[in-house]
Amino acid sequence: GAMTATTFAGTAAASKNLPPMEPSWGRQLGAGVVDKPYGQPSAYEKEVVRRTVPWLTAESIASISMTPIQDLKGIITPNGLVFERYHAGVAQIKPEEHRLMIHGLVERPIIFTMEDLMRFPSVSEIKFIECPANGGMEWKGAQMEALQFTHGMLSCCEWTGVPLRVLLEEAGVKPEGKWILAEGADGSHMSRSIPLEKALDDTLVVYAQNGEMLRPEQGYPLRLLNPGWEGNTSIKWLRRLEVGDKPWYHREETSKYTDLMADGRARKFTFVQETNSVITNPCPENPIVKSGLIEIEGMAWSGRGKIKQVDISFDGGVSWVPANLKGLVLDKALTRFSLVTKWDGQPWLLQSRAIDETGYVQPTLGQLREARGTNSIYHKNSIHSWKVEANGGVKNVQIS
Amino acid sequence: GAMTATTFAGTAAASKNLPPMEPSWGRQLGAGVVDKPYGQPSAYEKEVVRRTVPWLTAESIASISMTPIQDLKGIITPNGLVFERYHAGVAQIKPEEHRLMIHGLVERPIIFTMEDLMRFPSVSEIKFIECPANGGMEWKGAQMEALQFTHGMLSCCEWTGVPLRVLLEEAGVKPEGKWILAEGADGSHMSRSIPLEKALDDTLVVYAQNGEMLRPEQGYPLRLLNPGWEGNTSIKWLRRLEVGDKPWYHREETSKYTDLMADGRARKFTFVQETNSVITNPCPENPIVKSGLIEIEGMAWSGRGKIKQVDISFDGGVSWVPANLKGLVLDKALTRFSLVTKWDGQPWLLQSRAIDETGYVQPTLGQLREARGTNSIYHKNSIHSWKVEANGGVKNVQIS
Amino acid sequence: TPGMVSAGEKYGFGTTATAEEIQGWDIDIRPDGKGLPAGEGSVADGEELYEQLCATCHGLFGEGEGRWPVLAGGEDTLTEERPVKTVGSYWPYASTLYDYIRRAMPFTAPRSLTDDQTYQLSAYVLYLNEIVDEEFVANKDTLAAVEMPNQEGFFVDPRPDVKNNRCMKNCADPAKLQIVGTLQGVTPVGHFVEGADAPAASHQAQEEKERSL
Amino acid sequence: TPGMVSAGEKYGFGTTATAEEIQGWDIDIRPDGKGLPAGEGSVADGEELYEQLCATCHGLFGEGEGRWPVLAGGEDTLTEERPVKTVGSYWPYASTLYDYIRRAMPFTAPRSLTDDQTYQLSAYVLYLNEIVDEEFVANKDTLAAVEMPNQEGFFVDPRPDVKNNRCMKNCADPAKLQIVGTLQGVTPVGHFVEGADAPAASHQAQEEKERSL
Ligand code: HEC
Ligand code: HEC
Ligand SMILES: [Ca+2]
Ligand SMILES: [Ca+2]
Ligand SMILES: [Ca+2]
Ligand SMILES: [Ca+2]
Ligand SMILES: [Ca+2]
Ligand SMILES: [Ca+2]
Ligand SMILES: [Co+2]
Ligand SMILES: [Co+2]
Repeated sequence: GAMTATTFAGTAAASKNLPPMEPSWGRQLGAGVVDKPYGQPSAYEKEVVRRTVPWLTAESIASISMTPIQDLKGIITPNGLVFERYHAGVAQIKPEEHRLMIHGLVERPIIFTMEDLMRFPSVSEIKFIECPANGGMEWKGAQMEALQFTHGMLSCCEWTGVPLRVLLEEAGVKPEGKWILAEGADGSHMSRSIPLEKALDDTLVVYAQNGEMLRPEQGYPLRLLNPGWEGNTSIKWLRRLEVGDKPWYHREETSKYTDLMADGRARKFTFVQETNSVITNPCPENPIVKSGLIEIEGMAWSGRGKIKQVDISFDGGVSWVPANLKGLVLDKALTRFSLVTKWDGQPWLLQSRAIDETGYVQPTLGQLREARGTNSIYHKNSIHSWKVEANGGVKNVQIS
Repeated sequence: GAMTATTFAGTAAASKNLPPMEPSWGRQLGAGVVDKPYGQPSAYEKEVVRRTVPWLTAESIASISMTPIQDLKGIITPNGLVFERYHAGVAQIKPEEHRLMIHGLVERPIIFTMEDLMRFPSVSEIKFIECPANGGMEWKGAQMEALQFTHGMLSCCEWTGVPLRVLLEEAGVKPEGKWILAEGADGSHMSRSIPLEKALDDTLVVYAQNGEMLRPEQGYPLRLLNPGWEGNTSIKWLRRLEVGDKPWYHREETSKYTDLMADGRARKFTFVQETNSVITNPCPENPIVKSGLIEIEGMAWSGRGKIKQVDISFDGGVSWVPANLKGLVLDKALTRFSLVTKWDGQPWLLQSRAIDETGYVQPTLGQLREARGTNSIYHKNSIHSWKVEANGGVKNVQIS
Repeated sequence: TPGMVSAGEKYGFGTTATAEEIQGWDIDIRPDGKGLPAGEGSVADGEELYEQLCATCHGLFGEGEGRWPVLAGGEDTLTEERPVKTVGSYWPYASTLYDYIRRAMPFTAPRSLTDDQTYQLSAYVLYLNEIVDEEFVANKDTLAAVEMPNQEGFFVDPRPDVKNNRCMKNCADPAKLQIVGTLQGVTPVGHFVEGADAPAASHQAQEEKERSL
Repeated sequence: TPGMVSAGEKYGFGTTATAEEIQGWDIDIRPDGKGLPAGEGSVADGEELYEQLCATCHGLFGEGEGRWPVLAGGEDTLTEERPVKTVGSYWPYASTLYDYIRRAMPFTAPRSLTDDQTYQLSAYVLYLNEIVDEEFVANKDTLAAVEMPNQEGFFVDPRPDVKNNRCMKNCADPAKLQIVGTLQGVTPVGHFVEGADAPAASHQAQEEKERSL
């Protein structure tokens, strides 16, 4: 939880704010309504922020930050904490001057204003977005000492927009049209080729997240959303969609976001974020502070559909017990799992293993390495291990 | 939508940022990651804020503000925009020094720290919270010229916490226990009597909203949540729960939050927020800007369960057509409805009418007034009417 | 075995509250007098204290200054177009007065009054409402015994009380629809209506134009 | 009737894009040369421009300054423990180079190059990678005709490629489990580990300790 790392006892014992005393906040008035027309988290939650690992990139403008998933509850990521990935920093776009152009192999090329797009019937869907590099620093060995860095390139919001299918019908895709190039308006003009099949299936063109307009960090005023696919395909600050008969093989689908195998050949168009899961309590940031009953909790997700089952191992994968799914179990959304048990100082090798509705079982790291080597950077969705020590501390380890 | 009231055309036509030009934001770099460790909305969304109606209260510390529901999409209200209701302003509570005491008719009175509470298995549920005074300014006549003021005392979040049932089992309620007094830690020490039946049914003690810890405005670090019940029963800054054999008849359940009928007698313990709905597009803040196809959209909610159906009338209630529910349809949560139709300048008298899973049909204002007079202040859940004028402008009207 | 927790087992989180801890926070009062502390307060002492601590907002006679709450008067207005709901005209129990003053007043300094002061102020507000006479001394017995004028005025919520039908066609006579427009200029709409602005939402504009609440 | 919209009817929102509007934004290039503009650029001109605009970050020889991307070299490293993936060693198509420089480089001034300049720089980066010789002049025909060393190095995603079973008991030999701990001091954990702090996450610490990526 957000506050587990802080020591409560010390300060509290001496405090005038504990029963039977009347706390200071009960003896005074606070700020009135619209003191903050747009509200902020409590000053006591300053540690719940996005963080980056500086050495991952040359600098912060083409870089990534991670969501503090160790502090989050439920399945919604609040907008202020959604992870960031930029190739040219955050574009600051005037919404009145933003345009989406659809052209190429279409009957009628169209330019939409934001007002035009917001006139279409909207849909709202809760979907995760994950960077395919999530966990990628760990192909060769465990090197991230915190959950925020092992799994934090991951967020889940309620997104609102228009199915891309509707916009494509409006333009009229010609029979030769098979791929779509999506392009951003930021300085990187990030571009990805999307198969028409996906575009006609569940791709959305979205302008809102968690009820309000997109945050600048997430592509304000418009982005693509390819549910369940690697986050970089969900082009932010979306300005152009060109329909073509072949993929474009641009830099982000050749130089990057291809997966190098041990034999030196590379996989291309590795779109799907496969079934994954991680235990969020306990974790390095949330050590076990007291013996007794404990809820082992975590999140699971699959780019192929709904989570069907999550199992937990306490002994490094020798034996497994089924966990319970709790709350909403939605297609391509974070799903919470939970198992109440007892801890009395015994060391644990904690793992979670998710299974999705296609029957796919989250693999071991050994299985992934065997199939792909250790150079593929992306799509490391293997079972993750936490070592719980006798003092309740939790360490990131790899088990083989 | 968030931007419909702004004029796009003027500025845009002369701009260097439109195709075929390369917009300025495509020629430069933006801020890098963790430039804002906790993000903010775009500067272009300044108008999407909570607002109050100053004359409703003597001053802002015991007052209310409204959520800009005219600008929101989907069913989640972002935390920064959740409506506010204070009786002594926003308490600023140190979470380490906050305590929840459960006592009275229990086997073992307990004091919980936040850390204690967060050790219990958590549940996360998407539920609306509504002030029973929502729309209450309109019992005698239409006087609010904007959706934010007619229906904005309403929000919907994913809440995380512990079922109150679990905490009560921990303390062991004695057989005589029938009611619970919930009390806040703020300067008003807001208190309400809750029947044990509700407490054992679906009441939660929550510490998080939309993934992160509660906002100070919503009771940080702890609040009660009585799903579907009037918002004031969901005591914020919750510090005490006393189990008793009778209700307490405190100020907020006698002087306030009782409903005065035409005969001078008053209803007490009017907890449930009955089925309600309102059209959010178009509305006074979102006039129709162009002829052609339009999605009539809105939100419906019921304190008794799920929304089953919403109908729309274009002629002031003479005839009705079924709308479609869209997105998630959850128990005691906002539910979106939608109907695509055409507008070519004809005047409309737009209404929406929700029906919940109990079969309850949202009543007309006439029916409510006939049953209750016009002095009851609270629980005005009648069918709402918007007059769409030939120029697309939308006015709040009452039809009888 | 991990994952196996016996049903009905308690979590055992939290610490047992001591009698002393409970007593400091157990401030609530019930109509039957439960919760009323020892001590007492007279109308006369209450008058002095009220004028010192309360009158600036609630008025010398409980009539309310500006928009601050009215504490007295309003008898027989509950069926009128603008009911005046006060301690005297509306509140069912005197215990609520002690409870509320103790937990929330004076507004700017909640929980600052002694038990005796709270008795004094309760006595005086009752006196302002002509519910007790000037000799009245409030204590846990006398206050619990006070009968309020509107004690019988409340009944349990009977909702659902209105039954609408899901009529789809010819639900009303279009010729007979009465359409009443919005009272304009009382809500702040400057953020989307050109020309309209905040002044329209000021207390002054409201006093001239307000229809209800 | 309201609520009745014929199936397949178009919304008609938005305006038809003109050829001129499209042309300004249609910046993408494909491997078959589609999208390449008129104009040309030589290796020699490219060298001068590269040294002016690119070398500060990517190095005089494309070797990359500091942590900025390496643009040349890395031949035959794709099976090594630390593959060096560059234009020469990894990229399958030369068109991607023109496309990417045009849309994103130079980093601090994207979209500032002319078509000819982009040809010059594409030619030069290919030359740095020994894919073309110093006489090479890039234009829409010559660039599309360049064959890249690793053109055949890519194949379509075959996932799901790994099949785990839902084993519940005796899934491994507990005696043979190998547990490898975290490389410490390379991630910033100062926000929850006492004593640990940001320096551990600096580029310098990383250079000494980093294992991968
Ligand atoms: C600075 C202004 C102020 C002062 C001084 C003040 N009050 Fe109040 N009083 C209020 C406000 C504001 C409310 C309503 C608070 C709310 O609704 O949350 C209120 C409410 C009340 C009510 C409930 C009224 C009703 O009808 O529900 C009582 C009783 C009361 N005050 C008594 C007192 C007493 C006794 C004192 C002096 C010890 C006092 N007040 C001092 C502002 C004040
Ligand atoms: C201020 C530093 C800087 C300058 C100057 C610069 N670049 Fe880059 N370049 C970068 C960064 C940073 C990236 C990676 C961006 C990303 O991943 O989002 C990059 C990426 C590239 C790539 C892709 C490398 C790969 O393997 O994917 C090429 C090609 C390139 N630059 C060419 C150029 C050329 C040509 C110029 C001069 C016109 C230039 N760059 C000037 C910083 C710079
Ligand atoms: Ca923490
Ligand atoms: Ca607006
Ligand atoms: Ca009590
Ligand atoms: Ca009098
Ligand atoms: Ca093109
Ligand atoms: Ca060379
Ligand atoms: Co991939
Ligand atoms: Co009520």
